Amino acid sequence: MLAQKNSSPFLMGYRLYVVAFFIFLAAPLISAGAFAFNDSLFPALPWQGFTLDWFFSDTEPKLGMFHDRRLLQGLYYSFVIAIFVAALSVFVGTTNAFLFVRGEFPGKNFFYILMVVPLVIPGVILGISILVLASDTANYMENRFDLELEFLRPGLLLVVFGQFSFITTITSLVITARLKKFDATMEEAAFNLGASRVRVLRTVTLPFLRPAMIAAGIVAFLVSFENFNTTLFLVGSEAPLTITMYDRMAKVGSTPVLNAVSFVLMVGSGLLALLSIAIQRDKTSQ
Amino acid sequence: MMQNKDIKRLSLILLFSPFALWILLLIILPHIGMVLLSFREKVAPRVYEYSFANYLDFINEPIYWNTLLRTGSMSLLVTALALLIGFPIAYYIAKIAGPRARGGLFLLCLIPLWVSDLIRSFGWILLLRETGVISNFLLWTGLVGQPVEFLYNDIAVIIGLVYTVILFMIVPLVSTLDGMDNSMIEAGYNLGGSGFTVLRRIIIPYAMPGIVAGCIVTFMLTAGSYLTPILLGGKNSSWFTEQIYNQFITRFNWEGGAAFGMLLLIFTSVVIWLGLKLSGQTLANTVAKS
Amino acid sequence: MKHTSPAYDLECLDLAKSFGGFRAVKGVSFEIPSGSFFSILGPSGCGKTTLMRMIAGFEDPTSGDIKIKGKSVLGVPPNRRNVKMVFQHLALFPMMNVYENIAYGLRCAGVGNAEIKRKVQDVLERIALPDVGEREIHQLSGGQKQRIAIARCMVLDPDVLLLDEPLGALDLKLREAMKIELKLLQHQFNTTFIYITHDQSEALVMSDNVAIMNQGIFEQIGTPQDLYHHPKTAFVAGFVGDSNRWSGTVKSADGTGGKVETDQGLSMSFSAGADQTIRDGDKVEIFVRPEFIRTVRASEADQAVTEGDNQMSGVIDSLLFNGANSRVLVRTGSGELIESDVTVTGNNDLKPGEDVRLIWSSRQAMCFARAESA
Amino acid sequence: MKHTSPAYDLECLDLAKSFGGFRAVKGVSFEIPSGSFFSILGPSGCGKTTLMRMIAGFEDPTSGDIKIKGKSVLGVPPNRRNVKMVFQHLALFPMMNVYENIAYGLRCAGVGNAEIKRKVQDVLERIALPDVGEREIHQLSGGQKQRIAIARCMVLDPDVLLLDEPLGALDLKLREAMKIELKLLQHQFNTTFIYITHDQSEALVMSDNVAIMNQGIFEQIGTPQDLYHHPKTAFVAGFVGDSNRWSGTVKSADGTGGKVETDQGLSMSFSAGADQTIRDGDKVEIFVRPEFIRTVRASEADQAVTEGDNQMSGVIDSLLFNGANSRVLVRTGSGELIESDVTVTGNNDLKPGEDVRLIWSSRQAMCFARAESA
Amino acid sequence: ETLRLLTWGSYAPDELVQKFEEEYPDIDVEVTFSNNEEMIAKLRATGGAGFDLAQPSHDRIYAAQLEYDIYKPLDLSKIDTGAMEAKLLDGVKANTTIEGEVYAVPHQWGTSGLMADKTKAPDLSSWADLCDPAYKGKTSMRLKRTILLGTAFSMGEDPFAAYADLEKYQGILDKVADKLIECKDNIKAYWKGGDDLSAMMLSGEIVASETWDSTAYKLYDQNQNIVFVPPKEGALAWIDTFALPRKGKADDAAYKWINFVLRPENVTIMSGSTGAIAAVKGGTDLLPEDKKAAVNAAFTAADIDNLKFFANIPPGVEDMEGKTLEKIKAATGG
Ligand SMILES: Nc1ncnc2c1ncn2[C@@H]1O[C@H](COP(=O)(O)OP(=O)(O)OP(=O)(O)O)[C@@H](O)[C@H]1O
Ligand SMILES: Nc1ncnc2c1ncn2[C@@H]1O[C@H](COP(=O)(O)OP(=O)(O)OP(=O)(O)O)[C@@H](O)[C@H]1O
Ligand SMILES: NCCCCN
Ligand SMILES: [Mg+2]
Ligand SMILES: [Mg+2]
Repeated sequence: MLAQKNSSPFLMGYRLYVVAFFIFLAAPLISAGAFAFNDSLFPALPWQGFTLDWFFSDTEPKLGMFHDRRLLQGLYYSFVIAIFVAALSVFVGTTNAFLFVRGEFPGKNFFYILMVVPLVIPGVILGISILVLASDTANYMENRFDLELEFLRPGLLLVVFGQFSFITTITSLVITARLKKFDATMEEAAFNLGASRVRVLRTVTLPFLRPAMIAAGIVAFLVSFENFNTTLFLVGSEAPLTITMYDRMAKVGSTPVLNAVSFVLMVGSGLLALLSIAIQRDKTSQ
Repeated sequence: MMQNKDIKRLSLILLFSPFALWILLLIILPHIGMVLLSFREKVAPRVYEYSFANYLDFINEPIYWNTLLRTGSMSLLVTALALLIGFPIAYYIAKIAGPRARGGLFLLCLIPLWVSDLIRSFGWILLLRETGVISNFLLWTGLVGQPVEFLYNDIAVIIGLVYTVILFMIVPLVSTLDGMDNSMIEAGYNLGGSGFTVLRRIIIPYAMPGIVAGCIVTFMLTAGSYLTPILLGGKNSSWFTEQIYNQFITRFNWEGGAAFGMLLLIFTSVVIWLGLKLSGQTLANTVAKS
Repeated sequence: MKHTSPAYDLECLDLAKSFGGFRAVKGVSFEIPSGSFFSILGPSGCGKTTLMRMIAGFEDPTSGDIKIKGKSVLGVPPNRRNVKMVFQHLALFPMMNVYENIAYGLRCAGVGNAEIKRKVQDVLERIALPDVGEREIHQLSGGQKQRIAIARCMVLDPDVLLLDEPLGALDLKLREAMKIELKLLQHQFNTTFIYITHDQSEALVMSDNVAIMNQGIFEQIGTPQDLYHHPKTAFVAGFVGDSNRWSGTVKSADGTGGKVETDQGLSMSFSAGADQTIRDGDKVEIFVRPEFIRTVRASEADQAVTEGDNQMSGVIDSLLFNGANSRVLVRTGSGELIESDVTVTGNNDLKPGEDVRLIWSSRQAMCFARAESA
Repeated sequence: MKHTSPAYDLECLDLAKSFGGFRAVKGVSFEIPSGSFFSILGPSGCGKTTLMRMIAGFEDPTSGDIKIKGKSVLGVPPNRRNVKMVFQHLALFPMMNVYENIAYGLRCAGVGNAEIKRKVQDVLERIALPDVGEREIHQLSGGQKQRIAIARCMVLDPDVLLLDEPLGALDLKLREAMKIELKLLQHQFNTTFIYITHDQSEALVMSDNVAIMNQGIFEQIGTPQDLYHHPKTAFVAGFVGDSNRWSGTVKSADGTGGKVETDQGLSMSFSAGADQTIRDGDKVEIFVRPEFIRTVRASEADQAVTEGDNQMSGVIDSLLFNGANSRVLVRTGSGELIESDVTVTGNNDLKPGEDVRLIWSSRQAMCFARAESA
Repeated sequence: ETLRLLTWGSYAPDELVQKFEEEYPDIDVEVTFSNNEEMIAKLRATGGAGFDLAQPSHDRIYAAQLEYDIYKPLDLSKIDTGAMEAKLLDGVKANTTIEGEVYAVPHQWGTSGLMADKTKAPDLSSWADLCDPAYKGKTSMRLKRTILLGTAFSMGEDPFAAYADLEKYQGILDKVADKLIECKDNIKAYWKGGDDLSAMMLSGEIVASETWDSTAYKLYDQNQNIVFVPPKEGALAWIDTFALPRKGKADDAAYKWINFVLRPENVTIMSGSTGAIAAVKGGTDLLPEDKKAAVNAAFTAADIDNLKFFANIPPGVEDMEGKTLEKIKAATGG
């Protein structure tokens, strides 16, 4: 291996580098999180002492995040959006996995690449293109038929579709990888033991895919939760948390309450990540 | 199970329709719409004509293509840095860390994903600004005599971008290196190769699909990023996505914005196509595998 | 052939299967008496799995018929056939524990919970693993998994159990042990087993009857000893057991025996293989098994009982010591290597470099007319 | 032990390796004469790979010394040792073609292009694959890959070639063929081979000398025949070759032989294993190989030459027909199964259910004092 | 019923929202923070749907309405126009009347000007002073149209007059662009929102900047040395308005909100949050005390007379300005 001797200076240096890297990774998050506890109106040095006001205080000017209606509302919308995106993208990801692992049809390779492409389209462009199509369609319907298709206007639904459009690639890849590992003889064995087609799917194939589906769902949830670029163009009046926070930062002025939100998000995502790891490490994938 | 060819057909169609709806309605049609829009020119309020004006605009205005080239070259730089910084980390995780440490380290790598771009940039601002943590720390140690500004320049943008995307470099690298049999590396040494030879002739060629996959995703994410360059960038740093945004939002010029969007897409696609050609890889065996 | 006698658990009638233009199975007929252990032995790619998958219902035959307990099952879907199958990699369900794996088929059949419990416990006892019900699959050893896979089928009381190279994934020592175990299990359950393998020792040790399959057809069906001692074709002679093999031309023959000269110029007497008629001038292939060749030191050859009517001189090239299965490679005058089994006891054994004489009986030199091929 | 004689390609002196608190190799000493084929045979996990990795330089010994051609190589990094290694899964480089795989080591050594071309072509010819240079690795068959892996090492002219279970990944028939091929290649190159395996037949057939390894130590080093016929420990007797094995107590003994009664109540005479002294009342283990037990019909037993001083009656439980390696399982009065090799010729063979008498000589009943364990 | 506000950050303080919801329990207020450009962009994308009340500045309504048809006319009878400062009301009406229909009424007004730390930049008085090498690396501005206009005034031009002749206006823009590109050297960073400007100013990273007056007032609270400086060319005055998006669905609630925030007791709360002056009679007097002090510290009566209200932006100007801004941003002056 590249580093043989456990004690060699090279390996020591290597370890230091790795440690430095992880400090690099953690630094901005720690600083974003730490200022949540600074007893100051501005998220900046100097340190004014420890406080939990930015979480729990219910009075201005130090309105804590748990009393800040707008942030809580943003959190709520983020949740709603993320849940829908996760559910939809896991569903389509699963059908895609079956389509590309099991299906035989002309142009399969081409379609497979098409499936991967959304992942590499810049998010801004995805957002814009969907916005343009939706608006044009809505305008056309309005002008032509005097039909107001409100769901085509910026709003929750378009945000969900916008995020779904590229997150589905991620879930498809995750679930496809798992399905590829599935030993198809397992299904034949189940048939052979007398199970019907539906039963085989329900008792053998889907349970095998479940860890991947859950993991994909969690990833989809996290990615949706933190998405900004695509959402920016599609958001209507119901702004998810990232947009709310951005508006707060760029248009109102940030207080450590944003740090408090960041802190809570980190804790939440961390727990979700741990959960997904625990699920991945299930008995069927040893 | 050949006896029910029809069932097979039917299930194929059922499986194909979600895929088709997704790709058609959310990817292909919007992009066609964008192409069409990009060929429209506003000649008067509420009056439009088909023309190449938006593209001509781009060609005639050095600001635009300079920004695009700048975005492209900075993205390449960020991609290269992410590879250089990330490869040793991926290697450590896949090959040197013990099996138990491996999972933990991998999890640590995913930490930046836990929060949004916005918070990450926010964190960097708190660290880098003239009155920020790093500057204060340096003052405190006495290494510098007065506050230093690290924010609002290209280096800050690059740091922020590398930070944001490095995860997408490390993940595919770890997964390809993980699949590499350790005995391959040992064989490389055993046959007389030095550390450098083994790296150059065995590890890197083996990891090539992962490297390319990581580079593609990294490059695309960088070129398409919006918040990080905006928030960390200085007075001279413009980013192409910012111009797209400006076209749409500040100038209400959807036609121009659509054209810019197409240009960004074409430009990045060409870069990636070149990259794939040069490395002899395909999209299917790189990104699709990660 | 009796077509409808219910004495047979399984009958295949002129069964054939083509994939596109490729004929994987080319018209195979056989029947298997109830409760017997039947093996299909053949080289990789000869069509064994395809045949088995047709019986299980996973492939539709291109032509021919399959009858189980006398009834044709063409058109019956796999989950309706009372033919169970043990897959090469076992295909146990990793997301269920042992109990649930075994109960699976019963649940599909709508058996009640109490009944399931009784049956599963019963079959677990019969495979001598009464306490593993609650274990997860990955907590089992290779041999235990094997037995669970069989139990999962047997609990359904199948008419026929199909096994497709079930030992292929096991390691050497375990494979040896499982051979004997499988045979015992089959006795236990007294169900018809159809066993696919390309390992001749598995087929020989376990089976009541073996079919030798080659390129989509059955070359010969018979008891293991039949196949070994009375092969009907050159393929069977070469595939079952080790052999020294020569090509040659018949010099003189009386139909069942005679003299032949090999292409390398060795001359020997032979007896015709089963059902073969050999004539003067025929191109033939001759097979002699190493264990039928005696190797004696040249110096002691004259004293030796020379019951063999074939003799040849040579020098020992190497001794492949393998305990009871040791063998010498003897280089003859014409430069060829002949394999011969020897017993090595540690006292006065043959050594490389010694001059020896090889002796074998013409009865052990099986001869087959060569198939004319390009 | 001679420590510095350059007649040895490899010497290991009291070599040990611990992983944390676990002692994987516990002080192993041996030397290997130039140009010989040396095998290390032992069960899984006994430390074989660890030992080999120390020789190759991938692990640092905890204590002891390794000398190659008389010079200690402690501290020499793996890429500086002239010891090449064939890995279990071969570790051919998939991103290079065959030519580049073989040329790799030469390029590392800075050999010129013309010279590389000559050498690669030469070694390809020696392994009888002159035309595969331009092929990609995945275009090769298993056996071809095997040979390329060896060629890749041999082209560097190593002092010692290490092979770690290189046949483990191959299928049965190919493994048989490669055994002989490997031995021939070693002759060809006349280089010292150290071969690791847990398959006794591989070790016995190919090696000049075999070391039997168990739990980090060498139990015995010797020629294959030595080990087979004169095992020094019960472990070696049990691990090398098949055996019937009993535990028992000595009833009467004169140090090198005597009478023993097994725990099941069988009584038999024995001779002590090599270097063993057996006393009255000792707890012992007795080993008798199936090929040394003669099985005769009870009806014919009296006429049979009764040279064996151990005899026992039983009934044939089953016949495991396997051509030349057939065996019967005989159930004795006390219910035990004893394995005995038989020859099955097709005429008048033994059949299950027949009463038989088992006969073996006390010289073949090897006896070892039992290691006292909980 | 939900009232969806599309407005500026801080134009809907929680305190007021809660008070409003208490008064009208069946109305929920949902607020989206935005700015002029985004308001138009959003409403354009929705065709005027998605929001019930928008608050663009008075100069940004006419062209947007002509081009994208995103607002609906107001029913002035439902608005308590009597409370409004007549001068501002008439001004806004004049600016936003299309085909006889009025599209907006004023809400708050304020100015854009300069801000300086008196102790470190005592002499700052003109837009052009931001480019004074004395403050090299210690000034900031927002790269938006305000600085273009301010710089044009400081160069002796009258950009508003040039709106009639876009070619001439382009000429002015070019000159301004050159000047600002040259000035880049002097700038530490362009601020983008109230937040980063505050941070830079409070921490002393910069000493002077172009600013919204409201931001300056807020900082005055924190540090009495930081004051709003009306440039000698005249501070640029804006009036944020109320306008109804064309497909708004809660017009009644919108009118209720308008009348609600015009009430004197609410005006004080609103101004306390926005830092701007309500367009009601005696708006300045209704400012909270601290803001009043800040305003008084900043403005003399002469300054107020010197205010330059943003003129209506004709179609096409935004595009020209946008391009100029891009040019400045992209130029490597520093
Ligand atoms: N679905 C299929 N489509 C096309 N050809 C097939 C298909 N299944 C099998 N074959 C071909 O039919 C032949 C017989 O295959 P089969 O799997 O029955 O061989 P086998 O005897 O089981 O071999 P093995 O011992 O390697 O498992 C092979 O040449 C194989 O390539
Ligand atoms: N790096 C290591 N750290 C800790 N324990 C190890 C390590 N490598 C090997 N071991 C332990 O040392 C013992 C010997 O391992 P080794 O690989 O040498 O066995 P082996 O004889 O080669 O077995 P096999 O035939 O299965 O390959 C095993 O119990 C193994 O678990
Ligand atoms: N129109 C300018 C608004 C300022 C927000 N504080
Ligand atoms: Mg098969
Ligand atoms: Mg090993």
